Amino acid sequence: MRSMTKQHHDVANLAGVVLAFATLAGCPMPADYDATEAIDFPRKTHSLLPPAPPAFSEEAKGWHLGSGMVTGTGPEQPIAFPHYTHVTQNGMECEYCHQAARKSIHAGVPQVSTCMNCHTYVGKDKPEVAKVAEYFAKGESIPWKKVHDLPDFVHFSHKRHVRAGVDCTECHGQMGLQGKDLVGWGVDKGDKAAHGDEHGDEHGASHDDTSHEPGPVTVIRETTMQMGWCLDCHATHPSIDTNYGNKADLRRAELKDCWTCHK
Amino acid sequence: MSTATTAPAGIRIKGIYAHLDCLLAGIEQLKSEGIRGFEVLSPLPRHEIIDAVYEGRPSPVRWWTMIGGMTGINVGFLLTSLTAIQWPMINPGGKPVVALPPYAVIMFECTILFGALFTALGAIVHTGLPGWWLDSALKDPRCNDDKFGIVFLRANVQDEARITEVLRASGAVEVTTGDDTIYEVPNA
Amino acid sequence: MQGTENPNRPATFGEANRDIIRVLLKPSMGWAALFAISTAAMIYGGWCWYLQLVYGLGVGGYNPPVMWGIYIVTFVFWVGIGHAGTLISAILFLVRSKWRTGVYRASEAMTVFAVMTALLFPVLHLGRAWQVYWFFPYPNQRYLWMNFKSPLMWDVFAISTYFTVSAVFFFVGLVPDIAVVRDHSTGLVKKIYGVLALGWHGTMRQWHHYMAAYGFFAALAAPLVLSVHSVVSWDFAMAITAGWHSTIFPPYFVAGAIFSGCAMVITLMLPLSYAYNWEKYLNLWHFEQLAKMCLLTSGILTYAYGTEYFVGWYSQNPYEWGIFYWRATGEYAWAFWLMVFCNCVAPLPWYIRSMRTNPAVLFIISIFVNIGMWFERFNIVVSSLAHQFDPAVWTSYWPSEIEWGVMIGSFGWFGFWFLLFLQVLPAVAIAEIKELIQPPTKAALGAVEAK
Amino acid sequence: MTTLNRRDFLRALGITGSTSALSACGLDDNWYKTPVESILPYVVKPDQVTPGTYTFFATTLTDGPTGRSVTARHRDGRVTFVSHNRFAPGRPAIGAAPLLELQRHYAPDRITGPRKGEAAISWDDGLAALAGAMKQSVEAGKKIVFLGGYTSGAMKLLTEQIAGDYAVRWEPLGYEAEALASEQVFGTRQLPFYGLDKAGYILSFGAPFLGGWGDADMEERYGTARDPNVGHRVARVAWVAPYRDQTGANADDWYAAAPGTEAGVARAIASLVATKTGATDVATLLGRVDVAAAASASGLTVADLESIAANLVSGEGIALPGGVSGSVELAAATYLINMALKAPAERFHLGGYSGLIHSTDELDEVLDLIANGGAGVVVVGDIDPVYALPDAMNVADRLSKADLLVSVSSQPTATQALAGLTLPASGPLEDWGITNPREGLFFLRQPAMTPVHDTRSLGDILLVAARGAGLEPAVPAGIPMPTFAAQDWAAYVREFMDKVVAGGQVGADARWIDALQKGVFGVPRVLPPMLDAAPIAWTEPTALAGGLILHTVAHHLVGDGRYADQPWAQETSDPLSGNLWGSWLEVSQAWAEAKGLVRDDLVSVKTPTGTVELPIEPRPGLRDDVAVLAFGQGHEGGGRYANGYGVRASGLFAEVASGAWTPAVATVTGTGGRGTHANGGIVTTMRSTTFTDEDRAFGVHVSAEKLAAAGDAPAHHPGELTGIHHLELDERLQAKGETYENFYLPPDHSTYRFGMTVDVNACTGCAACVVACYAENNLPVVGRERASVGKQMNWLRINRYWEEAGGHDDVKFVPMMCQQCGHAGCENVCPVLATYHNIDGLNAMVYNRCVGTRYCSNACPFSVRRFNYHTYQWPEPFNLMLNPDVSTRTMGVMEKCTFCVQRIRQTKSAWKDQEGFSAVVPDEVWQNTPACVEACPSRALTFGNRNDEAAKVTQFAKSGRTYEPLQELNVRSAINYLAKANFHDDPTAGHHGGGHHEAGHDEAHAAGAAHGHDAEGGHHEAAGHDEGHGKQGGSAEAHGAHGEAHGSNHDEHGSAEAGAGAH
Repeated sequence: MRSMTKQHHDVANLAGVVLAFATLAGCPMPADYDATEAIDFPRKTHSLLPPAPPAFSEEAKGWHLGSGMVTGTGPEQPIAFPHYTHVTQNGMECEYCHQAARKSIHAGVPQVSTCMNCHTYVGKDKPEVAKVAEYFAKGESIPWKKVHDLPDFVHFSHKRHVRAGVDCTECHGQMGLQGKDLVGWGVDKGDKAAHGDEHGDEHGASHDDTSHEPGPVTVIRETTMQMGWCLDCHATHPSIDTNYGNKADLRRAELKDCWTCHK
Repeated sequence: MSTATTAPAGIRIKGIYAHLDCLLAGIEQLKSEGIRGFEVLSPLPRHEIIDAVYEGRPSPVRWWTMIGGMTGINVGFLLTSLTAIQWPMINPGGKPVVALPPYAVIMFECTILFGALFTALGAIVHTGLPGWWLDSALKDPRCNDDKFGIVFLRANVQDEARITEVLRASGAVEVTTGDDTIYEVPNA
Repeated sequence: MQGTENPNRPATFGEANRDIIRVLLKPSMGWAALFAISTAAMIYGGWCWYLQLVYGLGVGGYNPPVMWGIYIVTFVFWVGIGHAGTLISAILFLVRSKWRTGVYRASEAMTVFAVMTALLFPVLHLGRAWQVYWFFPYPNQRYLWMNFKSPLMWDVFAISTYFTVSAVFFFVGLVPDIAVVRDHSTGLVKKIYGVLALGWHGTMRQWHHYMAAYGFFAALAAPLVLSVHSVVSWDFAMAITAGWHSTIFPPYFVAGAIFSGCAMVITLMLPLSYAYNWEKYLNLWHFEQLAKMCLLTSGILTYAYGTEYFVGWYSQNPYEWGIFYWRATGEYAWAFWLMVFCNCVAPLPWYIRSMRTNPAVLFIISIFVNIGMWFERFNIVVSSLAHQFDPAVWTSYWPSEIEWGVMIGSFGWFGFWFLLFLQVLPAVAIAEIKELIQPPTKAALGAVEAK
Repeated sequence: MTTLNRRDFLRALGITGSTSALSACGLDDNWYKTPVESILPYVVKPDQVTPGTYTFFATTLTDGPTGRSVTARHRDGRVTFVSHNRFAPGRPAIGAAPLLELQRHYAPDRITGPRKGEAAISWDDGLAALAGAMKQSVEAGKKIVFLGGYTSGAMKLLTEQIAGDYAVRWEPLGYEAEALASEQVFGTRQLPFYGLDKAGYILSFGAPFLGGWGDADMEERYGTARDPNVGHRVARVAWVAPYRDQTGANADDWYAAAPGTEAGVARAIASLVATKTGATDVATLLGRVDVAAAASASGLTVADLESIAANLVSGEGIALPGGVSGSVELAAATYLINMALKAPAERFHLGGYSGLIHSTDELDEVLDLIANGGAGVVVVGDIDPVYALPDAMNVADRLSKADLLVSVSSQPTATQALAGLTLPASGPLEDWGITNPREGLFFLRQPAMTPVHDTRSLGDILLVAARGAGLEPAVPAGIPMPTFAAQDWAAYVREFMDKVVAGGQVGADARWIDALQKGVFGVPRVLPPMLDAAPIAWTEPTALAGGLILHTVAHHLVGDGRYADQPWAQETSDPLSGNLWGSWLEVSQAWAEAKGLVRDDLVSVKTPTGTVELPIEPRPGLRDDVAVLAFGQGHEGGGRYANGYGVRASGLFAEVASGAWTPAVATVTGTGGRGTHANGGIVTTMRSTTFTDEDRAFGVHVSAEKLAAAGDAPAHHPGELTGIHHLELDERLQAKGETYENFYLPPDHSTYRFGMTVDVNACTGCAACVVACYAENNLPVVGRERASVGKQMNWLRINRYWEEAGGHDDVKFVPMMCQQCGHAGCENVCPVLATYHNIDGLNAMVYNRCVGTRYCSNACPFSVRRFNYHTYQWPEPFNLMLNPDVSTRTMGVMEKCTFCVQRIRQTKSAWKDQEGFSAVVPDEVWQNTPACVEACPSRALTFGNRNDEAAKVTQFAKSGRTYEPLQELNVRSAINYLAKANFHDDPTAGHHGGGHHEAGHDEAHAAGAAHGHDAEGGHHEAAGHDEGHGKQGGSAEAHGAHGEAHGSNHDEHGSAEAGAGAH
């Protein structure tokens, strides 16, 4: 043992290599874990790498950086709807269109017939309004894109906030000023470029198809809508005192309960 | 380690010893002659040498340890308490928001961690490590092997003879002056 | 008792230098073979863990209520192993024990690598290992922090502190020795060691503060050693699970850790001493002291086992007594009796001097102790959970091949680092060995010449 | 491979502040980028629908005797839960079957459209083919045959109009023995109604009345009878059968009559009772009865029979017939017992299900007709005779002889596989209908959602076909009734209501709207029974012998096989054995010991007609010469969850004789192999160990001695066989958590401390709560492979503890879920605060914060936490059934019972809208909040706010039987259990003097606020009952408020996309 001979070295070395290969050969393979019950009891594997957004397809436009991550931008919408015209110029109330805001967890994107309440008569000549009319005539939904896409484990309720007296603008910003530059979209096609459409740039640049024109970004995110942002006023909002009076302290504590949003 | 006799421009003197008692004798003799400003090289920490050179003065590293430990215990307390106070309703297991017994563990660990890290920092500061820029006269591999050394980096020129004499007299096996040889370890 | 001095020492400082350094950077075929095995095991473990990450923890043998298995068993095992090094280097330093010198460097390395291995497991065993950064206090936009009341969080702090402190302590001890290696090497190797040695040249200024700092490290590390395994034991003792919830756990775990650690030192150093021909530095005198250490802690463990049973019986608490009774008679009785044999009975021959100075016996018993201590943790973790309070959910657990694979991988990971250490760093503390050598003096020389 | 740009990279590292929202996104798996989702608004929104809120529809799920009116919870186009309809009779509980029916609705293997053979065709073609075949059949003078399960109301009429006498209503484990016996004894083929709630002594000869037998409210009436908080007494249950099933396990007394002798025993008891009560008419019908011979043949003693008879008479008893293997003779004898008892009509009358019940012999005749070429078109409904009937009956061969075999089942079955034409009918949630589950009572069925697949209403199929074929109604149009001229099935149903049920057009619209809102109309009629029988030819009892006597019983949830494709039914543990996903042979422990076999050993079961191999389950509660095999498993032509699990029991039996599955004599031998029946490691039998469950106080049992010592021995209370009221709290259980010294202050619950009581005495082990939990909380089903090692995900489990007491093996069913501890073991140990104690006293679990250390599970003394080992997915369209208010969990996350926090928050939110922000929700509104409480038919579970002194849950928790499992751990659990009391005739009861009990009695009554109704009225008889029900009604009103709140203003729901793949 004191001084290993050359022979001993070889034997040990060989044994080591053999053992190493033997263990690797005996490895459980993914198939062992994948095959069982794939149809009856499907499972999803965890991806260690970020899922690759489809890079060179039409679908690529559909991928954006997660909601609440990037403010000042938003997805492209099928119709260049300007909040500015409706809210600021014509003085419409938010809840005229988003009529479920006081009743449901969703504020509600208006049914197409709500648009047609006015647009049967107003602005029929505008190309974007004509699109609305076309959807209505065909009986199809307008495929609006979600601007604020919270993670699935966040259970947010519009109703509770609206009824507590939180103003729409506190979270959504000055919606009435958004879409000012969209007024007249499509009338003089190509003159008006979408503003600040970041992912459009990202993916659009790599497109083979150079004919892709960025669609209208009608609504941008003005706030991050991240957890910390919510918490910033969840326990301090003045409406708590108004609504709860002498129970306000208790309510403030309650509002920091994780189960308020995560169930 | 005072440098009373050190002049702005000095001369290097280096004595190499093979024997510990000779080295100690040399140090004592130098000190008794009032010659200071030398550095001693040793391959091992011998308390006799440290005591001879530092004359019982303790290392200030201990202050670093104490400050580190005190920082740690406070960091431990503040970290646990302030983060808990931020969520006053989230009090698991019926414990109060700031519960000292469980936090004591964190405080203890932080004390040790900060104490150790501060000690390491203090040691580095006081030893002047990393010592890559040390004078080449101090970089004598023999003194990491089995020799001891007394090195004057900038001895007074008029003291040269006296120092050399003392070194030789105390039993140095080699005394060099103005030497800046790079030594290699024998039998490397 | 063979005396308080190593009977077989090198004669001069220079001899010590060369003896220790000569083995560095000269991989033998045997070393290469071991290294290959370790690396293969490490890769295999990594592969198994990858499968677990992708498919989920269901690839393990868990079933409620047994939600911890051999990952935690092996975790505690490695933390325990990690205790001997710091114990030997810090506590024995403080009590000026001389036999620590030969073994402390390698056992400290063992400590650092064992803790590195142990640190893997809290991550490895997570259901969502990719979220492990939530364990650490860092400011974040969610205003979320961790639960400092959780024993697991204490664990995070204790073990990362322990790792940091032992790693720093290890490195500090190494600096003068790396300087020696630097001096004995050339070229690029010299440069690398030169950087690692931090420009150490053995000046008194360096030694003075170094020794002060080293003392403080030892003083800080000593309570840390005792606290870390106490904290690990609280992982169990703080949960109200029967068989875990016991005040005896901290001393019991610390004793067990020292026991297993010292046995592991024997297991690792004994072959090393022969392979590197280091009779002068690591010899039976050292191993005898380690064996005595094991005997002491084995006695403590045996007492702790007895106490657990006595308290279980005396309390007539149906859960406590139920679990202890079942542990010794139920499905895992074999593991229990294996543990009792390995930890309480197997070391007994060491009471005979010839047994604790016989290399073969030392080695074999140390292996037994290692196995026994792994099974002790297995008994604590698995059997307590398998028979929890509610008899309707009593179940059994056996690890899956994935779990075995990850455990083998952890041994490979440890072996990888330890073998690497043996090749690149001096495995015996040269500077401290020199302290034990009678320093060369003129007086002694004169006396010899006078004869 | 895509390249990471800088931002992605930062995101991957999770080091920028803005990444944090998604860094918590392990749950939805969209780590780094999310696809843009669309919001599709309505073009024109229906008035009553607001996206994101609930709408409730009153409808009916099952037909036949078990027909049950429910409210379907609809949101965003899909039904995700069904609850009891509060306008229907019965206590507000739902049971398991309607929930299984809900899952059946979304079954992934449902037939998605019409088919000819295997080929998909259009509805027009399919209906034309059916109409053509009918026309041909009529022209050829052949019969049109309709084979279906028990149907009443409008569908019964329509099928009769089409097929006349050849509309056969038959079910494999049906009620034909009871119906035939009724014909024999009462002269009419009508099922009796058993008023268990009016009985003090319930004697069953094997009828599993707690396992789905009888009408839908049976278990609720039993719950009333057993609930000391409702009635003035607690009914005692006796069980005369060779084995105890789930129902039998709940019995206080078990008389293990030898197989084949039950009828003799029943007749002997009838004669003893008739002698006592002087019922000479019954005595005449019984003929000469040799009680001693009957007793000796059955292995019982004469004293046993006399004791039963005495209890029946003194305890206002009721007798129930046999189960699956009960013969007509046995059923007739039990009717005679009830007649001899002269039971008042509300306890026993003939107002049960009056729809026609055909016997297997009659089905056999029709099959013969088909085999002989006499049938042109055979339409098979939702029954599967090919699977369910013994092979010897050649059902498949005979059915194939029909000119056209049409299946209208939308579930794949063995019979459907033979069909030349498959026209899948819509499920009950998609359809119209009127059923008549009890004499005089009608339930309306209305669509609660649009059909999931391309299916059509069965009524529409038949109407279109009948019109196409130009059929004349086969029922004489003497009375007003709807005809084939009805515009569609909905119109037919409306017409049926106006013409047949209500008999006129007066106020029709208002009536219709009322029915749509309430789902219920008519009132149950009481038909006092009159003996109308020719002398009966009784057979003398002889015990079956010659091997193990194999009995079959309905599988506890799969039933007769109809729910075999429902994973909830398969994955919910069997109440007695804990087994799931398959079949097992239940044998006695002594038999297994004698054969040297242990649990899971494979045996081969050989009967004259077949052989199967399956694992055994030795358990208490079986005679040594009896083996039991559950019906309903072993499908071949069913869906993916039915095929290949277990064995088909019907293959082992010879012909079904006179309506009963006569036990078969089987030779059972061990094969030496080991099987698995996926018991998940569940321990069933806890007897004769040093450390029983009784020591551990999970299932606590109040012994007869304790009852006697409490002055409550049956002997002291004439007319009352049990006496649970006066029970003093067991001193071992008296130490409440609050009395312990605490290092820390108790948690502060300012407004609510939600809690529950679980009455172990009431729990029957039916597992409805488990199924409801699966439905409400999106629990994944993991399948046999993983469930067999205990990896199923049920948040709520039912522990069963066998214990020997007074010479009997008694079982205690103890539902165990998260105890919402005040000082929880799990909360301390979570390193990332994913679980904590919230202000309402709930043990919160935040899934998206969990990292999966599983430490909480280890630290939970109740072992109720469940871990997501994988990211389970739901095969389409199961995903539509997911509750959007509850996050679906992904791999590596711990989960557990939350007392349905989503419902709690909805209730709070609704109350805020109604009463103002600071209003405290009252107890009545809370009572039905968690899904398990809503489902529990026997009302073992009570939920409420324990901070409210007046709340039911607080009062119940102060009962003399209260205990907290593991309360010495001082975890301050929010759930109190109420101990089980088994009422045996205690041999020691006679030793107790009667002196002290009176005082205790009165005191208990005075102090007994917990015994709500008692405190008011002392002992009352039926009148007191009514009063009690009035009270109940009062709280039902409050439920109404609650329900309204549910209906109109719901909030705190998750976003619609919360359920994975909800869209």
